[in-house]
Amino acid sequence: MTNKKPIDRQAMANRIAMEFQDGWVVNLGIGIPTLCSNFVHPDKEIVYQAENGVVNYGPMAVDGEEDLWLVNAGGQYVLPQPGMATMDHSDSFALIRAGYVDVTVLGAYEVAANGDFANWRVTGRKGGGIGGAMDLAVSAKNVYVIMDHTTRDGQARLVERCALPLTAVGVVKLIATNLGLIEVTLSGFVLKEIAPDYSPEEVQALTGAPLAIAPGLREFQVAS
Amino acid sequence: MTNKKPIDRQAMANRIAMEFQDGWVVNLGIGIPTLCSNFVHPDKEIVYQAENGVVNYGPMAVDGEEDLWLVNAGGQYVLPQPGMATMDHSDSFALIRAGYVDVTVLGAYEVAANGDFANWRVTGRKGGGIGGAMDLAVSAKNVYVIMDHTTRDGQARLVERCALPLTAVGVVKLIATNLGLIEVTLSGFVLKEIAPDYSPEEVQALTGAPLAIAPGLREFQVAS
Amino acid sequence: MRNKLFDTFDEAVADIPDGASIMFSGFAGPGTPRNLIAALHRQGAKEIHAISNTPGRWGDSSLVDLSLLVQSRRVAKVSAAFTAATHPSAKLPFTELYEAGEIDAELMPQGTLAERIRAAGAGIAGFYTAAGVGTEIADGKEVRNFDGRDYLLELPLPADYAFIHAHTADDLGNLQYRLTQRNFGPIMARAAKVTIVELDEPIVLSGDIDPDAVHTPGIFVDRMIVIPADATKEVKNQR
Amino acid sequence: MRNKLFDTFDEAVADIPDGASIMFSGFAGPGTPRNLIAALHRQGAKEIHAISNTPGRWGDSSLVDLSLLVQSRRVAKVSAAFTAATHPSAKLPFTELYEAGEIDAELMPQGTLAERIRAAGAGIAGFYTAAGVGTEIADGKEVRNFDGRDYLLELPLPADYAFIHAHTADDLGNLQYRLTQRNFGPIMARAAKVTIVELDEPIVLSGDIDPDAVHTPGIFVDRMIVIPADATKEVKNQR
Repeated sequence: MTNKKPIDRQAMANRIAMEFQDGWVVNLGIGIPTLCSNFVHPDKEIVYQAENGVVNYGPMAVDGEEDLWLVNAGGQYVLPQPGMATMDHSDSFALIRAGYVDVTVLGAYEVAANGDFANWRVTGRKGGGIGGAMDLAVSAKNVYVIMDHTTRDGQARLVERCALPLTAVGVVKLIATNLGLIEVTLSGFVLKEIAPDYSPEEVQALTGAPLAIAPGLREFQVAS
Repeated sequence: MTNKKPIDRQAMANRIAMEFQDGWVVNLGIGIPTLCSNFVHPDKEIVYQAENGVVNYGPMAVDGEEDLWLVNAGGQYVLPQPGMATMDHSDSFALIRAGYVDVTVLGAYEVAANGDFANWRVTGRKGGGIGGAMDLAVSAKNVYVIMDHTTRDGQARLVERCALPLTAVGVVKLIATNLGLIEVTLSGFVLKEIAPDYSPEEVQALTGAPLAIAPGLREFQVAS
Repeated sequence: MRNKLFDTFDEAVADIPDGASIMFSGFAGPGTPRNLIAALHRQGAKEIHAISNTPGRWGDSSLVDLSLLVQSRRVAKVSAAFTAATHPSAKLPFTELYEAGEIDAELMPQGTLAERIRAAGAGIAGFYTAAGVGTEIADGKEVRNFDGRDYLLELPLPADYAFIHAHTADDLGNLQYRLTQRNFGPIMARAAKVTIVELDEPIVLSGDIDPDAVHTPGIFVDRMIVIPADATKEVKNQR
Repeated sequence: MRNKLFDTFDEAVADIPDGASIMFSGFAGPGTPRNLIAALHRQGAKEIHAISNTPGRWGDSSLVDLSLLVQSRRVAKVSAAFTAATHPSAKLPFTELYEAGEIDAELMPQGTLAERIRAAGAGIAGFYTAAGVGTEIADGKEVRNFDGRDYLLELPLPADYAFIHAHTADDLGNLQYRLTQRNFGPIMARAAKVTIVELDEPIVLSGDIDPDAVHTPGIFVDRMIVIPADATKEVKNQR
């Protein structure tokens, strides 16, 4: 591998968070996606929703300020904020399945050029962790993914067809990886933004399916 | 018609209420059934439930003491009591369909010897009033009916087979009429108790299906 | 913060088009959105598909309810648990028009009505209930046996708008209902595209309602109007 | 009034037989019935069918959770949204037994798990959801198209017992949960034949809880035990 500097986790999360629109209801998956809530929107109101029954929760709690009865979907302590509301698990997934979530941001092992993705079982294992991902993926108005562009040993995670068992079919619209921002279109992957040190050819070489270059390709946007 | 005195409405309701067991969850239909809640059980706790989302409500409100936000399923003002709980309509019918109601007491136009009954559309009319009766009738552990033994013009309401559109199939277990208490068994109607002024033959003559006489036939029990 | 608070009932219903499907909360009196109904009557929208427990005129007939829209021929169809009063001698305004063939109805068990609304707001495409098996309600419906018992397939019932009457709200639209006023409110707010709420009490600030005591979270609420203190009995239902 | 209050956790779980199906509330930490789990471990019931979001060991591994029963081989099967941790590098006690074929699992989407439990407590014999369409979850299930979209038929998931952790209760068993402690509690209380609740706070008198603020009405609650003030961190989860 090169010693070029790929995009870090928080920057990937920030880039996805920049896509959130004013008033959106946002559900963040476990792992990197939860970092999206660290991004501060100066002029937008974002409503964070977690599948364990809370709408409009506040930022991550710092040590000593935790409320032991308030966690996000990743089990991390978050703070209450004015206007928060709680509900039971069936009402929470009712909300999700009915399409009230504007975007869900999920981690993934693989995303295919047709928008399929896999995020619950790794190769050679029995069972896995589905959690709320299957419900969210078929229900949210937008499904965005944040993941490393390749596996640790350099295998492509953006692929022609998923090898791992699917989470949902044809739903992913946008992917932030440590190498760039990729849109999933009807004709496949389109590279919209790219990590500073990389060329499109380098990113294509690490991608398992054709990667169209957007006409206005630009450097990965990192507002903080 | 004779000038014999049939059983009055409150006595019919009281007789049915005497069947309620300690701890039972009871749902009362519109009309005479709501009078069951006037019967005081000295040694039993009865939990009254109404399909508009209230469990453990109190007695009927007297004029001037109404709470405008608290009515029973008949739209009558009732009083709150300690331990009462409210819920929305879907949670209320979830409770009903899941079988938590021990008995529902309903009015009816007709009951058949096989336990079918009809209580939502009268002859020659279009549409009707189903309300919660169909849900209650298929879900409650016991379905009891209170009704006059005949129509105003003397037609039998206890029949071999219902002529009116059914509310539910084969569910009625016990009927209090103004002429007696009738059990619905696998072999049809059985007269268990009879109005003081009437003979079994007179009641049979006003019944549209065979009426077996219970071995221990006794006078209609009217505790008050 | 998006301002969901409207000054007048008329503004809150101004954009409702002819042919809209509208849910009306309320059971007997409590929860009936009398002011929104009166405003829609003034607004004039026609060919409404009304979804409601009853088609109106339940209890005190001096109070405004769905029968106002029914009688002025603004309603094309009602989906309800009643098309007639519970006692055959009481004729509803709706029933007369219905029997004359001037208005359409979809009559169903009340629990099925509630669950179909709930399904629409829960992303459930269909469900099986035993209510109505062996009755006219089963006509044309799939009957399916689970574990030896028959059930009917019922489908979700969504709407363009929900008119709801709640007790209190904060500025984000988090709602609380009082006692049996709750009835269809929470499920209708979830099942409709646009939810419009009339309120007994003035708006409080977000943070003033305990998050565990919210009955309808604000994300399901689009417009709110507080019933004025000087509203008439016909729309306020207070003595 | 029937007394639902038990003095000890051991008495409250004494009659649970081998082979019982038991629902366990809780998501991550909040709502986990740690004391009831510890008591059932002492009691010794085997061949349990556990219904729970996860098979335990989620978060702080010093705290008692379902993994205590899993590791001591008291659980025959788990119905859950996870059989493995979310990060492949973290191995749960359950996962090792599962991969070794020593325990059975029914894995499903979390919303489907919640809705199946809700259906069991709502008299719904089956429902259609889009979650899992086109995935392994659809294997062996009916796929049905409604309005151009595919859905899976899912069936209710009832249980013999529910173990729930709530915040406060009155003497009739009316429950309140605090914030995300609520999660599966209300639907499990409705779906189980016998509901056993551990409580953060001492019981209050009926009438002390606002009827509109009750999350689980007492008719769904059979047994209650208050967590003693001197309980250890392992079962109390308070610092």
